[in-house]
Amino acid sequence: MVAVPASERDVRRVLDDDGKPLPGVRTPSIPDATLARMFEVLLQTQLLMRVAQTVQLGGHLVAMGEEAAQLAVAPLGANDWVFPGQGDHVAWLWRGYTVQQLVDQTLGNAEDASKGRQAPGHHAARWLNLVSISAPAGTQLPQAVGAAHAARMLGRDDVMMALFGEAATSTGEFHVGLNFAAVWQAPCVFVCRNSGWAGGAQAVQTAARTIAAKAIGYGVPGVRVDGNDALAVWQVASEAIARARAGDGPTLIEALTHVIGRAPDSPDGNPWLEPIPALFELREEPFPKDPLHRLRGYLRHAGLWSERWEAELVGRHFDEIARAVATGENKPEPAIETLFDDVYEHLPWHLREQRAYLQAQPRAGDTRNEHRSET
Amino acid sequence: MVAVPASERDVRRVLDDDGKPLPGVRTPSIPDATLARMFEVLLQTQLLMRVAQTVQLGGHLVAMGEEAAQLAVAPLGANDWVFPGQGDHVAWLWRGYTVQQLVDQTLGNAEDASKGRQAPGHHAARWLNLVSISAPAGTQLPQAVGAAHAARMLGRDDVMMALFGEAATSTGEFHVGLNFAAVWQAPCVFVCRNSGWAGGAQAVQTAARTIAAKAIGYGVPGVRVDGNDALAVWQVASEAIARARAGDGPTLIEALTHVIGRAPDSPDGNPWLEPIPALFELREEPFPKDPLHRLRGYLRHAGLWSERWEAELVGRHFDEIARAVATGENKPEPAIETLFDDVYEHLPWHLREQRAYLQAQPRAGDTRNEHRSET
Amino acid sequence: MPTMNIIEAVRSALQTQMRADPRVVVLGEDVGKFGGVFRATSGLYDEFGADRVIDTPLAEAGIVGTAIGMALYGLRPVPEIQFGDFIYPAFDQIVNELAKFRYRSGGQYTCPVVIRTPVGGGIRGGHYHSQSPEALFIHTPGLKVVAPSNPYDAKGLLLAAMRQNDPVLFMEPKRIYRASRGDVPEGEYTVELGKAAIVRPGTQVTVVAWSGMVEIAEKAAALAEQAGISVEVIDLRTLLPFDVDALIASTQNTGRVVIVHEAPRTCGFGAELIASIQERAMAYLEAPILRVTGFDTPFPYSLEHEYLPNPDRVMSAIRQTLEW
Amino acid sequence: MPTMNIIEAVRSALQTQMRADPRVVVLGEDVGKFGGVFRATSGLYDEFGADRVIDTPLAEAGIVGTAIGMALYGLRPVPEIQFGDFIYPAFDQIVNELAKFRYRSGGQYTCPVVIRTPVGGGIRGGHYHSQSPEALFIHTPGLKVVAPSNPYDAKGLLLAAMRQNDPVLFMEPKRIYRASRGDVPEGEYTVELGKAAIVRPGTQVTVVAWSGMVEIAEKAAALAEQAGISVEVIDLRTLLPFDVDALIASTQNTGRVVIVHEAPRTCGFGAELIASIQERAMAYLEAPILRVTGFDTPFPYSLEHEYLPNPDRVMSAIRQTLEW
Ligand SMILES: Cc1ncc(C[n+]2csc(CCOP(=O)(O)OP(=O)(O)O)c2C)c(N)n1
Ligand SMILES: Cc1ncc(C[n+]2csc(CCOP(=O)(O)OP(=O)(O)O)c2C)c(N)n1
Ligand SMILES: [Mg+2]
Ligand SMILES: [Mg+2]
Repeated sequence: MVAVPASERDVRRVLDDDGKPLPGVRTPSIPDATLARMFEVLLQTQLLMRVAQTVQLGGHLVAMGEEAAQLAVAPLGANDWVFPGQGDHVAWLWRGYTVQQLVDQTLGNAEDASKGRQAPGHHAARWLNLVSISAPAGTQLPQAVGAAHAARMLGRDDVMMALFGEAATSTGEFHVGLNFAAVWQAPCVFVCRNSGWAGGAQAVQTAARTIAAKAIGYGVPGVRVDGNDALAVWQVASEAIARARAGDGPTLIEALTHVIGRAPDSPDGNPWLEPIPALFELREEPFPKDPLHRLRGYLRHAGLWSERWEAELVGRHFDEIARAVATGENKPEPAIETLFDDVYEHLPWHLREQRAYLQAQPRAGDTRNEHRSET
Repeated sequence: MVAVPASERDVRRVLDDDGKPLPGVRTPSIPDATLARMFEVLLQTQLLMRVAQTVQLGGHLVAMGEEAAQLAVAPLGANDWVFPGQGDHVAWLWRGYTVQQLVDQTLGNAEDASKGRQAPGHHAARWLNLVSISAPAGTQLPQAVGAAHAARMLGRDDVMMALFGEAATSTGEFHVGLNFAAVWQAPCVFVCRNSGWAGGAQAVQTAARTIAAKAIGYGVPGVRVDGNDALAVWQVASEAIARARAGDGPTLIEALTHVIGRAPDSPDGNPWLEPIPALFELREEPFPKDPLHRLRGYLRHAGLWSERWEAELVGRHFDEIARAVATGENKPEPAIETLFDDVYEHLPWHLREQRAYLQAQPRAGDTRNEHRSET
Repeated sequence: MPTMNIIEAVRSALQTQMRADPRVVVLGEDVGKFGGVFRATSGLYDEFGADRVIDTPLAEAGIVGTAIGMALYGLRPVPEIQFGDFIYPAFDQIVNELAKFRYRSGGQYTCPVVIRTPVGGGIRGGHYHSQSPEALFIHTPGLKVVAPSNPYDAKGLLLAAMRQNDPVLFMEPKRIYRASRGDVPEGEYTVELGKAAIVRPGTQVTVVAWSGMVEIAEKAAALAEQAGISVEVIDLRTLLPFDVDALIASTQNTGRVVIVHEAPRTCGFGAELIASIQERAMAYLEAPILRVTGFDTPFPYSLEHEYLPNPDRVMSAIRQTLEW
Repeated sequence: MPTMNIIEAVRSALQTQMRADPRVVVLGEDVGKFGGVFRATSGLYDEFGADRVIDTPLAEAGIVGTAIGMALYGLRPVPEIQFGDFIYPAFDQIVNELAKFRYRSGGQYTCPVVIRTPVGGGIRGGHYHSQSPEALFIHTPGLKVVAPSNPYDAKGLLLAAMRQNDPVLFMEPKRIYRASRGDVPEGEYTVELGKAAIVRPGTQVTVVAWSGMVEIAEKAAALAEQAGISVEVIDLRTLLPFDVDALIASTQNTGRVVIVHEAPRTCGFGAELIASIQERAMAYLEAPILRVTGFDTPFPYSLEHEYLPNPDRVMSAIRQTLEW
């Protein structure tokens, strides 16, 4: 009989609820500038999500509470690749995707790097090794494994990291991704944000006591970490990345988080946001287990934080976001003929034909259009 | 860090290599008649597979060496359902599918219970609660879980058993099947025949040390058993069935087997059989780890076996098989108009039209057919 | 008679049938306590309980795979796939299993499963909340495919689907889930599968549509009327098996046909309709049969209003068939 | 020039391209040490090693999913799906991922993946070793679909597919894998994607086919010739994008068209060809375009010889278009 579940209590923590290092725990040695940047990106992300509630972004950027878990990308090098899930804004901003780029994608305007092709939150940034996101849960896992195998085959030491929510662990893609990674010993790190909040209801995704325990079935290490503890996340991610880079294979990280809102998947009514809108009003008190609050505590304790500095950051980023939104809203939508680009490298005859048809359509203000309707 | 693999050495055995009960091990109490029937069905199956090499069955029935593992179905009741994989002949014969039925399906003649619709080995027997087999690996797992949930919902205590090879554990279907079963605590038993022989080569299916260890990731019990030890298989299957029936949820059983041949998946040349044809000549010595040899030893030891009895069984079953093949070969193929039945309950207009078209086709011996070709 | 929108009509069908037949169960992501992303199953959990209104883990292959097993055992499952775009992880279970069980077992096993799923664009959903994958399933023998365009048909067709014994893919037009309202009887009634409806009779051109495009076809017919052109609009309602008689009868009357669908053009269902009509009514055709469809691109986000067929485009095609 | 069968031609294409381009890798079930169920990759493992000829666990979603990741990173993977019938577990990765990566990222990410898979019946494979699923992929914008009918084209088209930058589904006619033999150059050459071949010129009726059905069409043309009827046979070779110009030119000449495919009729690719031809060449058509196809049933076992199109049926259709 085999029934040894991973211990639920075996969760890596570095900071207590207020950001003080726990007694007897080794804190990772992170340069001061990096720590400051971690704080800044978390703050920037939270501001962005709060603003997203109040302006024309349709709530599309909201996935509050999982910011620190996404800092698993922080110890990666620029050559490493990230295969994010939906709502991993921290991963994008950390690697240099700008707020303007994020807003342009959300609005789908002509300057979106993806040309307005996808719904909000489905970014792509080749220049940052951030892979194009899709909606179907879990599909990025085998893709990350393939890229990892490719890197190794080409003699490079790049590491691939895939991020995803706990509901994605229920998909077949999770299984084949983990299994291929383990069989190939691919340099890959799997980061599961376990918020216990999949979709609208608290649908039960697994009867296993932990997500990390799933690693056993693949023969790879599984670790649990407090996902609201930025330092603990940094620590386990660094270890997993180092292991992958050294050729010792993949790791499954389960980051325990506390989501109070998420990217809505239903453009028609956003029902998943219904129970919680009040939480997103701009306000001062931290929400429970706020990862920002804990990192702030640590920085303060380490003499790296001041009220003035944070106020300056808030001001600057709030302005930047507001400016990005205003700028983004004034950008035109993509030109209609771009509708047909990038289906293939070169436009085949049938898309040339369809483009010509669309361009010939009468439009508002076009007097050829005698029978134009309201719709 | 969670990395406690299921012990590889923790394998349930009752019999030694020659069928003597191992010292200090509890033997299951199985009625004598049942033991004799177990022996008879294993023998019958091996005869069938040997004959299949030499006559017009195209080698299609061959999956030698996994017979005892399939006896996991033996402790089931008649109301319980079985969702077999390919090559689980023992499951069919045990439950009362006759050799004639098996041969008729293999030949696809007009008396095949499935009307000659499927390739050899893809049986269906509703009257025996044996579910129709398909080729895509693993698909039967979620189906078994659904049936299990249905049984419970309807207040019945039927148990569902799914059988499959170790390669099926790599499919997404395995994952979603196990996961749904665990979340629903469905009365379901999963029996994996682990032969380490998937397809032609020894493709590595997993980096986990055992298949049973995969159970941990679903929060269900996993057990390993010597799959060539019919008594040990009976024992672990009985326990899992009892647990399921009592409402205590699913179990994953890993039965370690030793396949020396398998049902070929490639009708075009049967390459997977190439390395081993010599093994299948009719001969007297047992092949290594032959499950029949071990069960014979046990029966002899228990005074339930005699050479005369076995000779009688061999004679009778050999005759029956030979007769079934001869009879089956003389049965006609299904009538052409049956081609269109059972796509739907009632024939829709387009299939009526297509049936009429087919019936109007000129055929050999039909003088309307002036331009008939050779093809 | 009460007025309902499509969501309410679907819910009413589910509730009616679940009351009438204890074998009917609903399963899917968030269909239970939460009542579904579009609220189609809201209230059912409270009325019928967790055994019959089942929240599942996120795995479409599991949803359809377990539904098959339930049906084999004797239940009548009605799984929901949250968006048609997420049906592909279940594709093998649908195409290789669900559709083939009856045939492959020689009629021994049947799979009366009705898969409900919202389809179509117009809600700014982009690639993965907008697709219209009907053609893939119409090409799959063993399935029936149903695509209502209004609340009355939605309820009547769904009830009919749940009361017959073949697997059905039931595609609901999400864009007009709430916008389309109409009189819907309480309780039981059915709309026969396989029968089209002439939603507007006419004499000069036949326009064939289904799902969200029926509304567009009707608007085009109204434009045509203003221009003195009489258009007959056919709502196919069932796509497999489709109502070939209605199509041929109308074609024989008008001699001119325009087909409208949201899915990409190439190998869409429009192609089959054209093939079937010209095989049977070539002598009546006064002009090529034209298609107004989505383009052969993934479903776009910003330019979805350019992507989707609209009444003007249908009107142009109507004119074109007349001027040919 | 050496003579090869289709398997040898495919292997020669793979070997040629793997020698020319170190980014090309092959992966799939049993493709490595064992050389593939049909031996298409035999010898590659010994020549190129385990890193480039990769045996995978049994999971088509993993085969295609990892191939996508490899391609994103810069490799040129050529996954094998053991039988076309087993492609559906990878359907989501193909349809929602592979086909859409370039578009959804605004051209930033490309997926030059060539999926090889044997298709078609005639080997007594029953439901799950016989299917011809081309229509599903032709309806998927972003994919190219290629279906050779002979060794020369198989090698030339596969080389062309591996040298361009869009994802390709490469369907190989397994029934004639070994039976179809012909001269095939050693080393490099390509057959252009998107171009049909007139395999037999004729004047009275055009017969369009691809993959295993080209042989049937040619036999029917020979029968027709005996009956004094001149038939032009077009081998489409690439199904998406297909060679509309060749179809229209031939239709303008003959005015009569018969389309032959193995897949089920309803919503098969034949429908699209009919729609496209009648949209563009209605004025030239002397008769309805007819289809000779597989029936709308799952692929049967015992009656597969009744299911498959044969030269007689094609010949009947040819006569029918002439007598219309
Ligand atoms: C294959 C698939 N089915 C359904 C959905 C619809 N859906 C979108 S998000 C979501 C819940 C995801 O939960 P989780 O994985 O925990 O991610 P989180 O939202 O918490 O980041 C669901 C069911 C989807 N995206 N993909
Ligand atoms: C989805 C799918 N892909 C590929 C195949 C082809 N195939 C048939 S049997 C087989 C190996 C199966 O090995 P295992 O699961 O161990 O079963 P065994 O043959 O040992 O019973 C493969 C790859 C298949 N049946 N299903
Ligand atoms: Mg979550
Ligand atoms: Mg095996």
